[in-house]
Amino acid sequence: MFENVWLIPLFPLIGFLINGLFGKKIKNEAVIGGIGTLMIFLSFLVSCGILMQMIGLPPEQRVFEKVVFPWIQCGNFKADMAFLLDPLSCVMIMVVTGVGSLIHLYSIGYMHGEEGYYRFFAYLNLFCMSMLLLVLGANMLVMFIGWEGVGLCSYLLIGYYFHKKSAGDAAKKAFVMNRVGDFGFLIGLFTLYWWFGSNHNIWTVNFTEIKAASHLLPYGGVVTIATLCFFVGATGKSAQIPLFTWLPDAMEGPTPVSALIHAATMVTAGVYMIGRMSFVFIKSPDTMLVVACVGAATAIFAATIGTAQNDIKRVLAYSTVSQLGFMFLAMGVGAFTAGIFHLMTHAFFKACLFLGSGSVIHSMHHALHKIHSHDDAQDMRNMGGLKSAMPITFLTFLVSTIAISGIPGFSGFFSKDEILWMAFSNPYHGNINIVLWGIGAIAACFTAFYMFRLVFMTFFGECRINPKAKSYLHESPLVITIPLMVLGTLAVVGGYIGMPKILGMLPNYFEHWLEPVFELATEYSHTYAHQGAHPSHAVEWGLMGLSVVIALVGITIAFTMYVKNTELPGKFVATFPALHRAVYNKWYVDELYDFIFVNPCKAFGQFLWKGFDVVIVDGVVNGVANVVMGFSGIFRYMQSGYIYNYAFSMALGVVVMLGYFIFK
Amino acid sequence: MENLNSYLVVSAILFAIGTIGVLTRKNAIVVFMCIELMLNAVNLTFVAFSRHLGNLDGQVFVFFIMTVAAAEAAVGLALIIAFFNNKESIDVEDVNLMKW
Amino acid sequence: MSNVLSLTTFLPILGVLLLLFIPKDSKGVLRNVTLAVTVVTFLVSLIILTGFQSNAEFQFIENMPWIAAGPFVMRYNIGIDGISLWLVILTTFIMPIAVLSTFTAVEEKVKEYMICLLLLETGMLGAFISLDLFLFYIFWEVMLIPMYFMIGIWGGKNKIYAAVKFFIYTMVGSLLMLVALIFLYFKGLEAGITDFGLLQFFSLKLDLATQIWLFLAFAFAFAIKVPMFPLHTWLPDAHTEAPTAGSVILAAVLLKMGTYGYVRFAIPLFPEAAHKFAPLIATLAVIGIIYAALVAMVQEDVKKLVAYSSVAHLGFVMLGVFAFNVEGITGGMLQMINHGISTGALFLIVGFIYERRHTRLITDFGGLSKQMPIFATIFMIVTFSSVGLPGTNGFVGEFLILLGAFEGQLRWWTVVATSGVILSAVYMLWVFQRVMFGELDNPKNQKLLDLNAREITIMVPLLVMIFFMGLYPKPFIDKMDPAIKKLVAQVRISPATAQVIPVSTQTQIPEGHPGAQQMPAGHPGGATPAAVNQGSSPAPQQVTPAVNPHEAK
Amino acid sequence: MDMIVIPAVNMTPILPEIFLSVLAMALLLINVFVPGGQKTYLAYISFFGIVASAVLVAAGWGSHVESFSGSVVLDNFATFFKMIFLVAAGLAVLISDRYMEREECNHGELYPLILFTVVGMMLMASGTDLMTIFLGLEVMSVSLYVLAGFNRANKKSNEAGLKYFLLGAFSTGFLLYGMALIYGATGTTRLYKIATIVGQMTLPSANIMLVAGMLLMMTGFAFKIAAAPFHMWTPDVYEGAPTPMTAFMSAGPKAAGFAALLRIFLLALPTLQAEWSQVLWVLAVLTMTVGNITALRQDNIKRVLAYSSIAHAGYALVGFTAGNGTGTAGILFYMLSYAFMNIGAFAIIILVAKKGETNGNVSDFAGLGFKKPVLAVVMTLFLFSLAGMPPTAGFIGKFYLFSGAVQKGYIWLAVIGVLNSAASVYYYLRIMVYMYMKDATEEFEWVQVTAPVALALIISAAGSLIPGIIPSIILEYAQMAVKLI
Repeated sequence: MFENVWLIPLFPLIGFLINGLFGKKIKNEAVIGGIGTLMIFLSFLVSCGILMQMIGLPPEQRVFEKVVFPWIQCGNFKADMAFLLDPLSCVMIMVVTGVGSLIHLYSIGYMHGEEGYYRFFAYLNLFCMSMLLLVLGANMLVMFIGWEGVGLCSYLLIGYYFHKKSAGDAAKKAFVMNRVGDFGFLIGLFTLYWWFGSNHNIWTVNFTEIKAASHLLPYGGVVTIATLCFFVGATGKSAQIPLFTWLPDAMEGPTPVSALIHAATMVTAGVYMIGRMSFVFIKSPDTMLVVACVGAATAIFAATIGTAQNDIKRVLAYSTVSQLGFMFLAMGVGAFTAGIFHLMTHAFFKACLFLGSGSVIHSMHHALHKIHSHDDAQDMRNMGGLKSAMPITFLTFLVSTIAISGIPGFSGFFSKDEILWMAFSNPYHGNINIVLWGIGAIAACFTAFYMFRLVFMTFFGECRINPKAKSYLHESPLVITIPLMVLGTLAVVGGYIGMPKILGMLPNYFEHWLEPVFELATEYSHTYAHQGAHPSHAVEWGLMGLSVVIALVGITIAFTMYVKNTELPGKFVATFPALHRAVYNKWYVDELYDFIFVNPCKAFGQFLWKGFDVVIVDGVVNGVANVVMGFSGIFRYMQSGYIYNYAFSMALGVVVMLGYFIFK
Repeated sequence: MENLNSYLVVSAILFAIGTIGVLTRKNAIVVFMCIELMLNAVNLTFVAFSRHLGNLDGQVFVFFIMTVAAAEAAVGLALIIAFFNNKESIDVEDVNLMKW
Repeated sequence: MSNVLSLTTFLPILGVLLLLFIPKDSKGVLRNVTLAVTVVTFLVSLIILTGFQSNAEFQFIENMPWIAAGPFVMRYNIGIDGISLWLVILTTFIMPIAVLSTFTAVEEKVKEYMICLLLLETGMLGAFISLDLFLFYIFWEVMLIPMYFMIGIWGGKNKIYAAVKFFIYTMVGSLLMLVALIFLYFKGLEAGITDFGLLQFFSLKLDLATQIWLFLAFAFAFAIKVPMFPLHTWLPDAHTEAPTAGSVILAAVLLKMGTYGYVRFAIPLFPEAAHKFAPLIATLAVIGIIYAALVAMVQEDVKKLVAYSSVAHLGFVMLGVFAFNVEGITGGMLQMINHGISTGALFLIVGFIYERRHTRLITDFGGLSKQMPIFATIFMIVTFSSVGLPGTNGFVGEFLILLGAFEGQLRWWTVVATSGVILSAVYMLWVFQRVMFGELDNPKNQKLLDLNAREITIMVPLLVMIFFMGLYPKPFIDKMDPAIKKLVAQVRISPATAQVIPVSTQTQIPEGHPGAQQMPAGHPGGATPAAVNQGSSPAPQQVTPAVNPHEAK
Repeated sequence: MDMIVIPAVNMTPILPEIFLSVLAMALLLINVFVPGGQKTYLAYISFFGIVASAVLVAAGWGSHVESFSGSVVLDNFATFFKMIFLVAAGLAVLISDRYMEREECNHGELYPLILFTVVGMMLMASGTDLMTIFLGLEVMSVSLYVLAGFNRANKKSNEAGLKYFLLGAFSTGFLLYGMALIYGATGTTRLYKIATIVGQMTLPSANIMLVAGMLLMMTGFAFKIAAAPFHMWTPDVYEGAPTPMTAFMSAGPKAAGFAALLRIFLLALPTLQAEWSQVLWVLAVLTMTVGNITALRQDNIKRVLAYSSIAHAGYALVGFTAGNGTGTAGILFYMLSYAFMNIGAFAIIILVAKKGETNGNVSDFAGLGFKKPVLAVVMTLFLFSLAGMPPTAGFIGKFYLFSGAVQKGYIWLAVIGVLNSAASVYYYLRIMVYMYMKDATEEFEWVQVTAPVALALIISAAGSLIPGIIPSIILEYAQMAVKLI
């Protein structure tokens, strides 16, 4: 089965080609959607096969590299189109194809009747292919194809409703911000490649080879530079500070896109990349600290913004940013397994949440459309009390919300708690640990708050929707609800494969599974990890309890504000208008970037063009021509037409010549 | 011949006078005469050298120059007449149709 | 088939003779004949491609006496190696596309137009295959003439200014090169070189001062053609005014003359001077990348924007070439081809909409995606190729350039240049958005027709190449690799000069070194201290292609 | 006592001159019997006379015969230049007829005068005595004065004749004074002897009389070749003279001037090369620059070409400054190519212009390119050749000229030369701009190409193009020609 790994990205590619080239002629939505879904489902089947085979192998043999064809080979540089299978990529392909299949299925219903239906499925398939390349790539270059490929698909899908200016803007913003990250990725790649090559004559970008040679890497120094650059790449792709602003805007895309790309898969690529290169990252304590801090900061920062948004998808978007922050926090504190675990559980519940919100929007949109209302179908202020109208959606949504909030027994609890615990207990960052944990915990509180705020505003309370539309609200069709149910289930049970040891009920399968991947990183970390006191089980239990309490606090506040006492939010806003405005406007980060980067860049471009290129650079060119022309005029008018002047010029010439030689 | 220099100086002065005449006089005929003066200055130089060096080449040259000057005079005067026919003037200041 | 190279080069001239006998009113015949001629030329050039052996030698050599008078001996000496091979193929490949693009775009003076195109093809091919410096110069100059007429006769509003500027600007540079060429010849004559044959001059040892002067003259000429900042201002004018086919050829092939000139002439002839000026040229290249990108960003005219993007792209090429290592130069060469394809395609795209709307102002468009979906798709693919998205051709070249420059001495330059990758996305996507996205609110745009079969036919080969080169560049790299290795060996500087050269870059060695020094002593990295002790960055290493771990395996 | 001994004179070196002189005189007589309006026959006769004379000249290739006690020589150098003069004259005759008919001044004397001019030029090229050279020069000049003012009724032509005459005579004064000083310094007028005597001087450059003589002579010839600052007459005379005569003047006498200059300076005064090349360096730079730059802003196409002609003298001076084989061979090659391309260009000007020399502005060429494509293409060829674009003869010529300078170490001179070339491109392109890139304001109905003109155009075009592609056919001869100096 391993040999057939190339089939995994191939199927979506075929789907993309069929739908992309002939989709317009096929016209039949069922066929188009069917092909798209089938293709990714086939990939899923192959992935399952691979997973099964891998489970059957002893841990040390769970690595396999498949060279499909040589790609770039030039001088010392060599990069094949090659796929790497190991437990980590295996997890990722399962998530991508699994969640991907469900979202494809969902899209068949959700996108019904949309113009450019074929286009949507083509892009979606293309995205899956790129994402699979990203996670399967055996070297940085193949990963980079996927890395940029998903950026491209993200661009295409965000800009799906291209006639809306906001969609176009958002698409461009996403791509450009990703490019900023790519810039970092490339520089990191160059640094690593150059360092290995020039110092050890190992010219490689292959992960396996780098891993094998990673013992040569120094601690800190060049590794810090390289990994920081890579991390810049990760912040771009995974929407971390400072490159997070594109993700909320990316909600301009259709909801399945948000679910698949901007929640479950693409945005986690940065986390995956750090996981993939854990043995390099771990060699730089400074980078690790930066990763952890950025992760924690993003987690809290995005969470605060999430509390004040009214657009249902935007709340989820900020929630995604925040959750990604958690994952980076995990990576930064060396808890790679926990990070990847949270990545997986997050994929389940966040996909479910997005799809649920999509279901709501779909229904709302339908209802509002019926009454020709122009109310915003995504604004939570127009919702409320939907739980009766849409029970399945509500239920799955609620389950996922509980999961994300970190209530024990649901998947999110296991992963998030693991992260917080590792942030507290990791042996790398000394005293900062407590800060990291604290921030994480507060962010978790906010998470619980804004997620339940969302649930309460959407599904509870009285219905604020236009009464006329109310009757049109109904549960979404099966093709939409099935994925919801599957994902909802996963959101509950997905966590049990990685249950913390301390709970002792189940072995931590997940950790064992990924152990071969992160083994080396752990080994390296021993060199500098301080051998501080290992916190006792009691502390761990205590913290676990604390985090549950924190979550409950968040939920309670939300309940108080949005169910029990609905005037409270208004009062709050009235009390702290500036604060609310700042939070509501996303702390003005977009405006800040516009002010610092975008506008000066445009102004500078304008200056360079109109002020420099035309006036100075071209001015010199034309100036030379004009000077010559000026001389031409002078010479011309020296030609007076009078014989004596001409004779004078001759005589003068003679005199000068003679004079020069006589008085030389 | 001790006083070759005197001849040369005289001819140089004549030549200079001729040149200055060309530059300053406005009547085409006078200008032409000045040129003749220059040629004659050259003739004087040639003859002086010829005498000084004791060979006849210089004098032969002078004959040629005189002949040529005569031919030039013929052509030149014809041109001046033609010009006069057109312009009713032989002032060189009026020779200014083409310039710049 | 020993003279297939000559055949390829002069087939278009035969085509011109053929065209002379066709009455100028039968436009259809004229067009089809021209198309046929270019297609046949392309097919013939494929013989070259298939017959080309992947080695470093010049092949298909034809060497015949031509002029021998006075001190000069010029020969009709032509041949190709892996470096020129692809440029020849690129030329023959682009020409039919360019011709096809004129079928409806040019309605007046068709015959003359076609003649210009064919003459241009001969000129370009000749320049790429010449192994005699004098012959090269002849073709180099001859190319200007048809291009001048194409811009001047079939151009836009400001065509005369643009055409004359193009001509004189290029001429100034190339005439200075001519003087240098003559000087070089006399230097060679002293050293026993018998004719203008390029290959002999490679072995000519010149002192540094002479090299510097000669290099400057050559570099100036080529820099104008490339064009490098700040000698680029003729390009936006020329591109904006030129008819579509003219722009396509100008971008796709003519600009490559400059970079090709560096690779074939300026660098191997004067390696030490080239090394000395590498920092300067790299600086200009990098400024060009950023500067042109920023200027492109704010353009109002699509064509001008693409023109400025050309400046940026060729900045990348120059950066790669001046990395002096296999990766950089290969990247540069690939990028030349890539730029030819993707920028050529962009100009065609601009041509398509210009033909429909007779405007190129970005503000006149918007929302075209809705009306022209095929066009939108193609435009998007080309855009992303231009942006250098992995999987398309643009990436491979750009990546190798940056990689090569980074592992060479141009580390900081690379870092700055890489940010050009961001800017290219900004301006390309912005223009794409403004043209294709948004509401289709301009009534004139609402009746636009999508691409017709001919236009799609034009674009398909380009799109195929975009993906083929992006996904499987191996055949391209393999063919050019031996030649590039040889070139790199040629420009390898002797140790004596090697110590002089890196002085300028020494202060800019990045933090890599502290890292290397921190490395625990026990690690088996014996080479490292040596490299550090040389104190000159690992410069000696990357000019040594011998160390190739992949070959060693 | 002394019998006058008539020396046994070998007439072979001046056979073509004699032939042409006789023919010219015969034509003068015939002219009396040819009624007005049929003077075309005279043109044909003189053309065939020129061809015949060319055969005679060609037959002398390879020989080296001195005659008239060393004051005339027949060598390859002379032969080459004679061919240039004959080419110029032949082409001038071919294009004259139609022009003169149009301007209603087709007087029969034109053709004999052209032939006399050729005779004068030939004497200049083959003279090896200051006297013969002077005589040749005067024969040429006097005829040219008349030719310049040939169109008596036309004020411009009149003025051109007068201007040319006065200034020409003025310059002759300097020339002669120079010759006199050389004679005084060396005691002879034979070039070979001058060379020997100057060669024996210990420090010739300190001999002020010699140097002054050299400079004054240079002045005289510089006038003929239109080198700055002795060039001022050129644009005016070229503009005013009948166009075919302008064409002829720009090619023939200029070449003759160079022939004499080369002969005198390389044969008689090689020991002073350090001195005269300094002067020539400056003259070359001035001439190129003034010519090219002033031409940029001219509107009358004849004036454009006049200034261009000045510039071309400058290029040739670059080769002369070098004074080596490459440079001088370059001059020979260039003068021949220049005859082809410049007379060709003037032929087109004649075709485009209308009666009374109107329609002679650059802008009057607007639209020619597509109304008369063949003419325009040919004109384009001439212009590119003048601009020195490959693959034309003009390029090869310039290449050799500048190569000579580079070979001799005058790099900056070559650089200034090429920069000038680049500037010059502008005004040549400007004509093309009008021909191809502007729409016609008028119809070109009047442009009728008669057979002689067509022949002239074909010859000129071939002469401008073929040596550009296979330069050896002319360069080899040029090389051989300069070896003998």
